[in-house]
Amino acid sequence: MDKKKEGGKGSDKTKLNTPLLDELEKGPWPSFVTDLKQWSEQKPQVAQLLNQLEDSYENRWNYWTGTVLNVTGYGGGIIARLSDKAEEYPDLAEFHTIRILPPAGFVYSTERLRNLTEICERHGAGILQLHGLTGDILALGFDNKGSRAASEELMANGWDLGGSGAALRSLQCCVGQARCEMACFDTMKTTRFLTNHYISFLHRPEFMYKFKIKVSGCGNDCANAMISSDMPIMGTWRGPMQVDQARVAEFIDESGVEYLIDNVITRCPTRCISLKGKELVVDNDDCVRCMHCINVMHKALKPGKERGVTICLGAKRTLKIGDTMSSVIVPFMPLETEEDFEKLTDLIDRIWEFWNDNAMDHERIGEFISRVGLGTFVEGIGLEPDPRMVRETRTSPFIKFEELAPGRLEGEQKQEPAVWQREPESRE
Amino acid sequence: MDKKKEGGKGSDKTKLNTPLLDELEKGPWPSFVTDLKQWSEQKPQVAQLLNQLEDSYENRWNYWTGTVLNVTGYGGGIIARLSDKAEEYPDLAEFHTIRILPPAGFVYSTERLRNLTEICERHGAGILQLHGLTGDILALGFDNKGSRAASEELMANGWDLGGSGAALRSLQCCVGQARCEMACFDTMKTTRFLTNHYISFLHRPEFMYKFKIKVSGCGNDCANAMISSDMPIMGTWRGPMQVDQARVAEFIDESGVEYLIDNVITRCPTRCISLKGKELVVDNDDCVRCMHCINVMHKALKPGKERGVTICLGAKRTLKIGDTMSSVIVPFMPLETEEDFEKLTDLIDRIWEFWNDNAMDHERIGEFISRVGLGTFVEGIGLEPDPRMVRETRTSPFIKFEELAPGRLEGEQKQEPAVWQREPESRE
Amino acid sequence: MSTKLAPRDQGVPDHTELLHPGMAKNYGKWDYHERIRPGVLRYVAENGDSVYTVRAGSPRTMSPNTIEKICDIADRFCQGFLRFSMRTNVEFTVDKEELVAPLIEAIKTELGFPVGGTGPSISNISHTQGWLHCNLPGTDAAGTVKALMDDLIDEFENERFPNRVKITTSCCQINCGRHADIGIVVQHHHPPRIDYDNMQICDLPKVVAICPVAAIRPKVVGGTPSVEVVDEKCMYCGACHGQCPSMEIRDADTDTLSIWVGGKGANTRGGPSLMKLAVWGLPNNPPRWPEVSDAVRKILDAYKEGGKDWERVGEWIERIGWQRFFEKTGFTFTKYHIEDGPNAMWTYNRSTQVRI
Amino acid sequence: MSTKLAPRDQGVPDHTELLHPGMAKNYGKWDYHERIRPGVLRYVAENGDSVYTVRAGSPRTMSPNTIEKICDIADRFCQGFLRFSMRTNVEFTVDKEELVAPLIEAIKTELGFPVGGTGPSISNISHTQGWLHCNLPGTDAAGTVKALMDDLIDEFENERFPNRVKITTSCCQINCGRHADIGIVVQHHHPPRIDYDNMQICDLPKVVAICPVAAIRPKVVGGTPSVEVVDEKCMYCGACHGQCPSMEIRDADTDTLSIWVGGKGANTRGGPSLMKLAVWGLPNNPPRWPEVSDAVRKILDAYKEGGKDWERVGEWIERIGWQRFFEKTGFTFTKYHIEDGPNAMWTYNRSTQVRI
Ligand code: SRM
Ligand code: SRM
Ligand code: SRM
Ligand code: SRM
Ligand code: SF4
Ligand code: SF4
Ligand code: SF4
Ligand code: SF4
Ligand code: SF4
Ligand code: SF4
Ligand code: SF4
Ligand code: SF4
Repeated sequence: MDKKKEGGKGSDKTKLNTPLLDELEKGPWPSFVTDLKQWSEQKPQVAQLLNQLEDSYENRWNYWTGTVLNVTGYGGGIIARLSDKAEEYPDLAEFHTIRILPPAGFVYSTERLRNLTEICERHGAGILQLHGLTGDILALGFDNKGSRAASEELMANGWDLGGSGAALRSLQCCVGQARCEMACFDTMKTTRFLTNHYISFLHRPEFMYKFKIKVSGCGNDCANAMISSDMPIMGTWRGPMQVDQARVAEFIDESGVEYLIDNVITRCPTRCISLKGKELVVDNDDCVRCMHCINVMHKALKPGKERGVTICLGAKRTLKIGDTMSSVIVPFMPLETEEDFEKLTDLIDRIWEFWNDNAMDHERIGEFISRVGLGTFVEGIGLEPDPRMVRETRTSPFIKFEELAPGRLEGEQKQEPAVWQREPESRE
Repeated sequence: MDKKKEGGKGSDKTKLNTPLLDELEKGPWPSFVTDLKQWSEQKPQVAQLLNQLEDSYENRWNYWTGTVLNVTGYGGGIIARLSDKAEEYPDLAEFHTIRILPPAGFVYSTERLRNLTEICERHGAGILQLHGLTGDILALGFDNKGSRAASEELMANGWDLGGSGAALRSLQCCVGQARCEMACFDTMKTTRFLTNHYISFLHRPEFMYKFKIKVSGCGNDCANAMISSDMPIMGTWRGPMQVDQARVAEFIDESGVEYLIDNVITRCPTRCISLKGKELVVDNDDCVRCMHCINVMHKALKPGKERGVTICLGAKRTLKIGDTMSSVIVPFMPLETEEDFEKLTDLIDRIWEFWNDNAMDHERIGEFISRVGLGTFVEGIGLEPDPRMVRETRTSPFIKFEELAPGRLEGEQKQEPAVWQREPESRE
Repeated sequence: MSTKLAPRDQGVPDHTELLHPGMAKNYGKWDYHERIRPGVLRYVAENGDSVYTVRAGSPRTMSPNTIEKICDIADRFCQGFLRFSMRTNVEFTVDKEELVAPLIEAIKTELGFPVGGTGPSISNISHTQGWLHCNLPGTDAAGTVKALMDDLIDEFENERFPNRVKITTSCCQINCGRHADIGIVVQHHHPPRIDYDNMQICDLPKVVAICPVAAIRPKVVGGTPSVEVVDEKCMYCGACHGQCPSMEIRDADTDTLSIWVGGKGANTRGGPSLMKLAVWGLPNNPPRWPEVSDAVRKILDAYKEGGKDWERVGEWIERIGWQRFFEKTGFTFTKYHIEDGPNAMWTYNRSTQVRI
Repeated sequence: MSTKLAPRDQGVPDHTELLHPGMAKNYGKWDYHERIRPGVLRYVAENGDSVYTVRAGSPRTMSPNTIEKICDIADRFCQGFLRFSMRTNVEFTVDKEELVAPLIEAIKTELGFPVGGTGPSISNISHTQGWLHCNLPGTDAAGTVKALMDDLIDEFENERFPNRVKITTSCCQINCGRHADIGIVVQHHHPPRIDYDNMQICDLPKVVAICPVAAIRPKVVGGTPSVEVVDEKCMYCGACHGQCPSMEIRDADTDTLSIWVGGKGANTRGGPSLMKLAVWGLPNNPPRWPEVSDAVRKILDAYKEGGKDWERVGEWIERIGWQRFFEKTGFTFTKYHIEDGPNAMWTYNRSTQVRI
């Protein structure tokens, strides 16, 4: 891949010339420009990349186009990039990204990381992004041939490609039990289990649209699941929180009662904490597992002993119907035994089935739920409605009770899904 | 009007026979059935009314139809009722309601109330409802002739008809300064002033749809303005709340500190109250005039001295786009001097003008604002946008900045009102 | 805009002439009030003057007989003045404390009205027209109120709740009864039936336009322009029925009642809120609607037991959570409790915060 | 559904083989952590074992040279293991406290990465592809992050805020950068221009269907089926540009940047929330976007000064009210700050509760 620029007219344009980008070499934060400029000494295509980027800076314009590229047997995982300036920068004519599945929790041995880097360097520009926002390892700068060769070799070395297109996307989880005392279940195991169990859905885009699963060990949501994934799997607990009163007393001695009142007691969303002398009493019936008090007093307080997950559905960013947020679909389930995991995959299977059977093209699950209504959706995936799925019950009095409205008119049709779909408010 | 039933076949149906309604004579709450049964001895049409009601109870069915009837020079104020059972109950053939404007605050002298009752009794069935939910005096049971005669005589006696149809509706206010120490302005004066100033709009339905104004002396909203009127005018104050520390101390002596903490300090929505010894300190910058602490300690606490109103817009019940709630349009304005009142009518004029010029038929102001957006609306009525109009700023990133988007394309049209109107989510 | 009064536009009577002298004298100069017993308020003016207001529950719909009795009492005790409250109660004002007891006696014996509705009690139910006089009702109004208040009169005459309890009823899906702590609402369960033989459509485009879900389509029937309803789209709201009497939304056999909770207009604490569905499918059962009384009782009992001082019904539920609300009332949470109207997404639980 | 692995579906590497031994040994058995200095966390296991994690800020986009340096340090200090955090920071774990100082020294001198990003600091900015590699960007990503972090590095290396501050950038209106305490977003101000000469529409119905406001209509242009945009309906979202490269939404001259505040995924206290508009119309000004740095600084200064411990940016604003937010930052509230998207009504102030 170390091919030199092959003639053409824009030949001098392939020589590094980046006065604007050079401005980004200044300042204390590590500079990707400096790094890539140095690297371009070994990889001439990187000089072209920087020059094209310089053009972008100058013209406030972008020069990439692209689609999803197929690797044999794969539908996703490679993001094609073709330069509009291929004449000037011939090595950018094909300059694809390979999305590589990261180890759960983004943990690496130097051996594996070197192995990865070496393969990417050999078949492409060798630039790595650790990690993409969905969690993939992003390896930049492969032409068509290089993409395929790199993919092959990566796979031969125990790596696998990530998701793209209308598929399950690469899962992402927080560091969890590997280091964090808050973790309510094994996020890494869950992530790896689900990735491998559903690997075929990751690779073959056959969903209505993309589906992201993110896994956080507790409500703090370090994996960014709640507002950026279709299905957040969130650690939580059942039963009483663990309170170590000796450590509570220590906390008070160190920080004072006032600090405790102002920062713990009055900040509990359901005001279910009280102080009796130096004892902290939690009304566990009313605790909603928000994690706040545990965060502040993480030595003294811990999640309860009976642990599990809350499963939500529906977040995505803003295109089309506006931002959607995730909402609770399973308030609590344990996630330890094989049966627990089977229950989880069973649930996911039902969710996907109902969604893929009924959604419209390009409709993510949050948009789908928004359209058909959570009630219909919950029924569609075979769950019992639970008041914990909602913040409050309905205010709109117009309801189609199936029980109370047996077809009165000849030929009355049941709508599938049976929902009230709103038409536009404007009736111009 | 005391005409007897005039033959016809259902003649015996006009004799009282109400076994089901008689069930409503039982029990301790005053019974309208007993009252009307007695009254039917003088007014035979009331016996027919009760019999028809009995039929309704028996068949769970209604027998009235109706439209709006016109009195010369008036477009509203009379609600026509025609019985489907006029053959059985001839006196119900025409059985209209006259909506009569109540004195502001629903205050009466017995002389005026007797005068009213007597007129209604002479020209109709004499049944009064004090008051309708919008605040009118409802007088039931007039035929066409009686309606006109009663209206004439009512007007001759200093009464006037209320609103109906696509018009300004009868205003309603709380008792306010006549009796209540919370009142931040003169609700009765305001109500009468606006009623008389706009009386023509009350009588002649020429709006896009109905418009209700309700007037409450403070945030407690005893006039039910916030969720049931298009334009709530709500008392409030600027500057510091009045705190009588001696009475605070008395309150503490009587009720205890714990009661004060649990019921006042921790219940303030912005937590801006604190207790220094027996002194209660309000951070007036953060007080949002919710009235709660004043309600609990109304001897010790009072609204501040500089008083005025907050004006909101947009509530209505649920038909079409679902319930709308009122939102702030003027955070604060005084309402005492003639100029203040002129500013108010000026504002109302502009609101009506923009609404009536741009709304669709049957579109109430809340629906209109929902469709065009509060930003556009505020601009349309010539007010400065104010962050207090919103709970939070926008989350949706798709904005049509007029300033930043000079027509780039040939023939680019400006939309009036310039808003992003959503189309249906479903695209089947 | 023209603001001049037209000849017949004479406006509203002058309230200043209709005020009890005690109220007129200290207008705008009140210092504080006291609830000296249920139904009786003492208002103290800055100058030390007092007036006493006695609140009596009325059936709203009254004959001249009853009004005459009211006037008679007001003449004897209240210098010929009286007022009505926002919830159709009659308020008698006297300026001497010793008049209170005989006034109450007169109200109870001569009028037969109960005294109460003040402070944290259940006040009179705001009701609508019903079968007595509206063109649209699926149930009665005055009757449901009477039946319910018979059951709740104890709570009208006492102040035993965490905060005031406001109840409303509505006799069709138009819902003239407003939002309240507890609201009783009729529900229809079928698309409107169109009576093609008796079409009275005055304004075809208006009828088509009124439907929120565009379920009404123009259609020529028997040669005349008319409309049809797309049943699958219709949400049974009855908006068309208000516009066109020939589109019958009601059904005596299938209409039901539902109960909604947590509405509030006061800006206190969390501010105004809309009421939300508690229980549905109650039978429309005249003359006394016992199932409705029953369900309302369940809510009130749970609220009375569990609510903290100053918590309105909705605030109590918000604090304990809907899950507990259903536990405590014994109602069942169903998929229909989940919003599917506009803004549905805002009602979902968009956090992992749950009581487990 | 089939769940069997296809031949090439080998799945993800086994993380249990990639854990630092100290992390592997006490997996799931941690007792508590301590922030012993900015950038350094001590994790104490139930059995008393400790590991120390040093967090270093990375530029995310790295050459093999840099990765080699990282690996080299991890080999020397961390038994050959390392991890990356959710915000693209590198985390080096050691099991002896005395290794911390030399490790930091190596990170700073050999790698040139700063150490910090823990606790109530500003961590690394989550960034997107930008001009470096995406097909849609209106601005750069790596460059804006670099410029901004140069300015904020002090706050990365110290823990001086009320709570953690998460910042994201997005380089087009698709907004791959997620919600955060502070989010920087590109904004377009025109409908897409259609390049009829170079139409590359693969799937016409898909292009028409993608538009949220139905502004795209099929149209035959020069004999071939193509599309047109109804300008008045278009809201410049660029969804079509993602589907069809020939519908150009960007404009080098008019695209601007805006800043959004108060997003949060954590379920703590009030739960997750979306970010809201703070200021708009900032110039898209490479190479260093000084106007953006400036505005971000204003927000951060006000938050640092006014926020209470544990309040995230959005919680601080909610407490002081938006009015004060605008006062304190000096930004102007405009009509564009008022939501007009779906659910707009929920963002209005639906009570009289105002600070006056
Ligand atoms: C690479 C990455 C940004 C990065 O630099 O980290 C990225 C890049 C693109 N995103 Fe993204 N998104 C990336 C994470 C996200 C996230 C964040 C997340 O996953 O947590 C979001 C917000 C959450 C969400 O899922 O909504 C995100 C929301 C989008 C959307 C908007 C979806 C929506 O319905 O609003 C699109 C467009 C679409 O789906 O139609 C999109 C589309 C794209 C495309 C494919 C543009 C396109 O349609 O052609 C970009 C490819 C760029 C490239 O050259 O690789 N990307 N995108 C991230 C994926 C890397 C990885 O696999 O690890
Ligand atoms: C009489 C009254 C009920 C009562 O017994 O007190 C009433 C009765 C009717 N209302 Fe109402 N509404 C009455 C107060 C209300 C209220 C409460 C209020 O004003 O505080 C509301 C809820 C607030 C609101 O304005 O939305 C109310 C919301 C409606 C609606 C629904 C509006 C909506 O857009 O959702 C309609 C139908 C409509 O406007 O299309 C309606 C329509 C009607 C009609 C005219 C039915 C019709 O369309 O033919 C009823 C006439 C009955 C009759 O025989 O008089 N009525 N209506 C109230 C008026 C009395 C008065 O003038 O004092
Ligand atoms: C007489 C009346 C005003 C009128 O012009 O008619 C009135 C009078 C008073 N109200 Fe009210 N309210 C009256 C209807 C209302 C309404 C509207 C309604 O009932 O339909 C509301 C709003 C309800 C809602 O939220 O939708 C109302 C919400 C309040 C509140 C707020 C309660 C809360 O905590 O949310 C207070 C404050 C309090 O309780 O201290 C209040 C307080 C008061 C006070 C204490 C004010 C005062 O100092 O005079 C009055 C004595 C009331 C008592 O019963 O103890 N009043 N009050 C109304 C009596 C109705 C009745 O007969 O029951
Ligand atoms: C390493 C990392 C997880 C990982 O698997 O990579 C992590 C690790 C920890 N997080 Fe986190 N969080 C990490 C990303 C996040 C994110 C997501 C993000 O940054 O994009 C969030 C959610 C942000 C949001 O709301 O959208 C996040 C929200 C929290 C919170 C909740 C803060 C709050 O009050 O809302 C806590 C609790 C706390 O601060 O005590 C927390 C606490 C912690 C603790 C104290 C947990 C523990 O006991 O180990 C960890 C030490 C952090 C420190 O910096 O002081 N972590 N944490 C991530 C470091 C990112 C970075 O390099 O800066
Ligand atoms: S989400 Fe919870 S378990 Fe996971 S790293 Fe963050 S604090 Fe720990
Ligand atoms: S975890 Fe949250 S809800 Fe539970 S007690 Fe602590 S602060 Fe309260
Ligand atoms: S709204 Fe306020 S001023 Fe009016 S009666 Fe109620 S408490 Fe008094
Ligand atoms: S009026 Fe409301 S906001 Fe103001 S101090 Fe009292 S309780 Fe707080
Ligand atoms: S709720 Fe319906 S039936 Fe009852 S008065 Fe109002 S419009 Fe008439
Ligand atoms: S009942 Fe409502 S939804 Fe059904 S056709 Fe009539 S207006 Fe439309
Ligand atoms: S935000 Fe837009 S330009 Fe940036 S990476 Fe995502 S899709 Fe590409
Ligand atoms: S920019 Fe958005 S709104 Fe405009 S045509 Fe494209 S998809 Fe439609």
